[in-house]
Amino acid sequence: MSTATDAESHAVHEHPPHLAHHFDTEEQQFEADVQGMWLFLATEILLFAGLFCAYAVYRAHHPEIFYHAYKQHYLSVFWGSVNTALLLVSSFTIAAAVWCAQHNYQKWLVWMLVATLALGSGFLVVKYIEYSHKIHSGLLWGTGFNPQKHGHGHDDEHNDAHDEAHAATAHADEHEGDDALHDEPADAGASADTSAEDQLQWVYEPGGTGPRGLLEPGSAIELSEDEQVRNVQTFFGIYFLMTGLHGLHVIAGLLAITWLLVKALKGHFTAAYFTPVPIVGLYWHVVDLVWIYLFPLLYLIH
Amino acid sequence: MNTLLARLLAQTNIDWPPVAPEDGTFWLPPQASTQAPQTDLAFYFIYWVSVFFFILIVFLMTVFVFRYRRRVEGEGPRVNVTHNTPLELVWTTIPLILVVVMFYMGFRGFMDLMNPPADAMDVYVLGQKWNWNFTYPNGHQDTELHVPVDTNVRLILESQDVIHSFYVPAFRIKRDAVPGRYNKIWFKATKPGEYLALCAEYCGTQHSDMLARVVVHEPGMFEKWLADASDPFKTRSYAEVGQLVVTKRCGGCHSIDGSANVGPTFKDLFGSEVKHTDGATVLVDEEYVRKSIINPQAEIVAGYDPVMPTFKGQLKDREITAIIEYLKQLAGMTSTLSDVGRETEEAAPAADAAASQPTETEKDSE
Amino acid sequence: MAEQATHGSHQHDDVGHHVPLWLLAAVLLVLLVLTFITVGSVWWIDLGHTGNLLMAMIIATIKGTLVALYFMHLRYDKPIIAIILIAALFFVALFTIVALIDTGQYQPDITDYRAVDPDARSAPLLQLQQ
Amino acid sequence: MATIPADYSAAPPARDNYLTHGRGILSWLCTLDHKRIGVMYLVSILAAFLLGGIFAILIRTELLTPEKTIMGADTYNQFFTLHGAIMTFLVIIPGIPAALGNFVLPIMLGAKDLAFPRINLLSYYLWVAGALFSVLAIVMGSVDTGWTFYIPYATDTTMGGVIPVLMGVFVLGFSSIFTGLNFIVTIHKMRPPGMGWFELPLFLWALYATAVIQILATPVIGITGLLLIAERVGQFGIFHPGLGGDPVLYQHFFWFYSHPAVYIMILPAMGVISEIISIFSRKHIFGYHFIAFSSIAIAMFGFIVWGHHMFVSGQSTLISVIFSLLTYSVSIPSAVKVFNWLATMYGGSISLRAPMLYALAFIFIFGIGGLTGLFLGALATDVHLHDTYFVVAHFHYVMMGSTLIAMIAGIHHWWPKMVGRMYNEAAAFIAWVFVFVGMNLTFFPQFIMGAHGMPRRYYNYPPEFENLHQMSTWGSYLMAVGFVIIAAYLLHSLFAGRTAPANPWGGATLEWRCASPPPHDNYPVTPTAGDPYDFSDLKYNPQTGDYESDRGPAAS
Repeated sequence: MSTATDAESHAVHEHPPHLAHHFDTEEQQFEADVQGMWLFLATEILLFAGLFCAYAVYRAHHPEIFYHAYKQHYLSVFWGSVNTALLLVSSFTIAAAVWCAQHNYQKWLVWMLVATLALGSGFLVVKYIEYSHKIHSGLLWGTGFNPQKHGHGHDDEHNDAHDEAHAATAHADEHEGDDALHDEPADAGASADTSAEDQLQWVYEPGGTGPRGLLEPGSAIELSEDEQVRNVQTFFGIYFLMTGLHGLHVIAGLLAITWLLVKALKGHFTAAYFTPVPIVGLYWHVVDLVWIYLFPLLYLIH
Repeated sequence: MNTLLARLLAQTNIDWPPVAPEDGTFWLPPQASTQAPQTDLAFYFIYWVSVFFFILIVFLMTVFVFRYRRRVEGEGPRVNVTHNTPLELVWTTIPLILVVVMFYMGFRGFMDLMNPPADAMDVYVLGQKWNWNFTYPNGHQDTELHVPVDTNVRLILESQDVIHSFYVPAFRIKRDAVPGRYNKIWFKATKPGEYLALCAEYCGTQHSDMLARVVVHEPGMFEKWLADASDPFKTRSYAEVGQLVVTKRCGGCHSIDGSANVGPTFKDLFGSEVKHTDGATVLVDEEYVRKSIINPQAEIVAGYDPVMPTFKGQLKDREITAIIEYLKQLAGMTSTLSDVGRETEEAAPAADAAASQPTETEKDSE
Repeated sequence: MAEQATHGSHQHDDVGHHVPLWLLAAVLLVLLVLTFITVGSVWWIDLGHTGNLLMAMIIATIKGTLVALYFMHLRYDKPIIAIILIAALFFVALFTIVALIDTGQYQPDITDYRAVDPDARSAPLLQLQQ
Repeated sequence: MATIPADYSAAPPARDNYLTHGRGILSWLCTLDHKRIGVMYLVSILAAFLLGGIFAILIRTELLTPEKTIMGADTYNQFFTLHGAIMTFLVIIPGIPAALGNFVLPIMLGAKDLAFPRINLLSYYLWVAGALFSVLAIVMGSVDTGWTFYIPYATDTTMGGVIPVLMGVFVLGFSSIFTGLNFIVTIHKMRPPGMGWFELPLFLWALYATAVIQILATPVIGITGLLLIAERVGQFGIFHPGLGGDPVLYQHFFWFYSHPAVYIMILPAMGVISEIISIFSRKHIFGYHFIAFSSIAIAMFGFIVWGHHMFVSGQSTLISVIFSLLTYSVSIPSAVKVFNWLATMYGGSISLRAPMLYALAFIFIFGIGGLTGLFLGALATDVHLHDTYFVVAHFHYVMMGSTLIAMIAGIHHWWPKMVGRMYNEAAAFIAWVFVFVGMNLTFFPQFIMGAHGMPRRYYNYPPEFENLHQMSTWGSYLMAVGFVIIAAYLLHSLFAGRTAPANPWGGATLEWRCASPPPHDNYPVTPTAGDPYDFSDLKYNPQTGDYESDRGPAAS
């Protein structure tokens, strides 16, 4: 796109404050910023593509794992729906924030950003509730998968399971290879289910030496013969990877919106210059877009 | 061409059969299987097409460089044509046709390779860190692949730890042994002789030593070899069988003459005291040798890496007993089981009793 | 793809398109209703496993397009932006479909391997028939 | 060689330019000027190239004899892994786009800078972070998995360096994404008046196609790295067979990025060669549209062929056949480009200056590299040749021989513009001979070894390949000498080189219309672009050694 103003009149033009020296018009700069952000969002979509592909491959070839996980009600549809609603509304509020910025309603802009922050944080709180429930019930990935009967009969260890929850949650959130956790990966999983010591703990052997790559079904809970589904840990491997990576992106989004809020409070955004608001808005919408697909795929497998 | 090849591929005395013995061509090893002619046909078709285009390009380039060289700085071009769409279409369609033919030649050979005939003899190939283990239809396990000539052989590949790749250059076959699944490939050897099988997928420290001897037998000789190999005790004493098994399976990491290697040397090992990484010193007796073969990772001798794979399920009890006898011989002790296959006194552990009656051995090898 | 932005240059032109607030609210409402339908379908509608998955994906795609078109101003932006999104989704689909086809084709090799009892391996096992 | 005017003054360029614009280390480390970021990238990439090259020389020395020559098996495995990882992720993927592209693209567009200067600096610091992670990996116990990190070896190896290298790859991925993102938006939004899509120089078409691949492919190596780290740290069991995972699925993930990545490497090289061939033949490029569209075609076809790396890995027969057919689609655009370059040289006025020498070497070596790819595309021959030295020779001919040689050609081509100095032509010719002969002597014997069944990554190889390995090692020493000579005379030219005129080669693209080295803001007034390959208005002035345009003074 070439500049419309010819060379001579440009020189005489007084340079608007927020226009970078290498751009000619504000329109050009805004469109460049939007296109640049969209390209970055394309990479975010492709980053999640890897996880959606892993989900598709393992659901296509081992559907019984996913139906078993649904039938056992490992994931609560209620909390999933609440999260979806939270993100949708937060998507609306940030779109409204863009509208307010464009119309110079600076007060409303601040309120909309605060609302988005609140809804986003609500999403994370619900995620925390879900994760601690998973960890408490021993529904973890890999060798950590040792489901106990849910709820009743386990109040006594509730406290230490709770402490484990923090360790495991931190683990789940920073599973992106924070090598600080490198030294005792298996313990975080194993110690989470203190009541499982007596059960036969399938010792994870590296390489194919495991029994043909098959993990024992959840031995702790009474399963009918046909429900003896093996390798259910794959479901939770994918669940924690997808929701964990998505959770990280929600946190990054909240930080960006907080930065917007601080600038908005300082009155940096006027009708003439408000570009950061739609840019962060676009990022937040993609985070919501990914959840729109995650929710039915993980929670509604009927 | 072959003399140049000979000088390039200098022959030195090696115990492994040469990957590329004399009678290959300049580019390719000898054709020793039905797959080889098809692969070589595709190879040489692509080769001559490439040579033609390469010489065309380089010739044109050199001619242009000298004919149109710039005599004085700033001189303009002799000709000023900038595009010619018909010419572009010509040098798009011609390569397109050629490459489709190349695809078809490669496709034909591959389809043949990927569909093993039904009557093929099945051999299970187990790749593990740094050696191959072949299981023959009658249950005999060996570190060498022996096949009859002109017979379809189907290899069912699996791996015990990481990805390996079974590659016999002379047969033009290669297939990965992936842990967690079976991969199949087949061949029909056409020329009796000894060939080399290599590991082509990187698998660690001794990836380059993960070799296997492939022996193609004359018609009728294979059955004789298999019978002998399945029951070595019939014609050999325990110590001799032990030597056979040790050279085949343990020679890669354990030397028998005292020289250093990946694992401790077997010379004078039996009956001596060894210190483990956890500080405990243990007498090397029959029980210790048996335990080290079945579950080596439990106790590692100090100063050595824990890389020994388990041989559980690959060595029968009699073979382990044979190894023990051979170790005794290496340590200068007289072997109590040196008589050949006859009734022996109860010196050997109980598990071995069942194996001593000759009639047992047939059932055992089922 | 050449989009020559020819427009008069004027001081303080307002950049970007204004999506009316009521339209945003309407889109939110539709999104919430669609979510309600998706969740509700778990109990009311049953089209079999693949049918339910297909329906859930269609609804999710509708919601996704709504968010992209109105919340992300895709409808009012230049076509290059839509091309970027569609290209990304195309390559996601390409990657997933090829991985699915390939894993589908060689899945028998894995199930055969898992069907074989490891302890029986020492005996000449020919459980693998074909 | 062409006659060179004698009366050049050796005085340094007096005017204020981007090198003298700011003083001190901070003016460099916090610069937003694309030219300085380009120079910093160039220096860093050449340093990483030196490190990777040292590993290469050590590997080749080890292979002089079959048994142990100078190092043990584990050290050898670590060295070829580090050689592979450093050369691909740190040198050759960012190579031409980040070092030369950053410097040249804005000037070629007559723009003052890239669309997002801050993101450009972030991209450089992400590259530095990636390099530090690689060094950290070496310190933390190194890595011996091969640059492909195949599972389950990458998850089971006890080497401590695997996770830092993977984090390095993740970070370098985003550095590559931000470079690509910057280029796409700049080419879309900041073209000068008079430059539509079909007046765009071919180097920019190549960078545009490369940027599209960088945006669409790099995230997948990002998620693959994350999953591999998760597999190692938390035993997630997505790829690990011991936990019900599928290692061949990992290979799909890895190669979905890594094959397009080889086109990220070769496309900018083709762009540089298109520029050089046209300028040094003083003839309009032949088949501009076909070369431009073949760049885009290579970018697109590059995404549908990754399966040819997995023909023997247990990939299904159906998908292998499809991938083999599609693989051949990629060879056609490359062939079209080579033929068009030859047609450009036909009837031109060819001057054998250093850039042109390397461009001719490129055509020769890329000819062999491209054609040997045909062997690996056919299914039957790939079964025999896969994971042998034939593959090693093929990708070194295409990466080392083509992309590296094109990068050297690009450095020689834009050296006067970057530093305002000319280098010694005679030394350049000598170095060219060393590099060209050394490269062929190193890698051609490997084709013969590979076809005879010599597998890759062998520390202790069958003894019959000893002579061929020794030829290859001597070739690598020759090449190393060649690179040392290049470094010598280029550094020498910094201090004692003749002052470079604005347009020493007579190029018609915009970057030759601004001064050498260009001022901080490139152009006081945005120039109007014309046909990038129309040399008719450029007359050579023997006194100044400059090509002056009779359409008015150069906009310096």
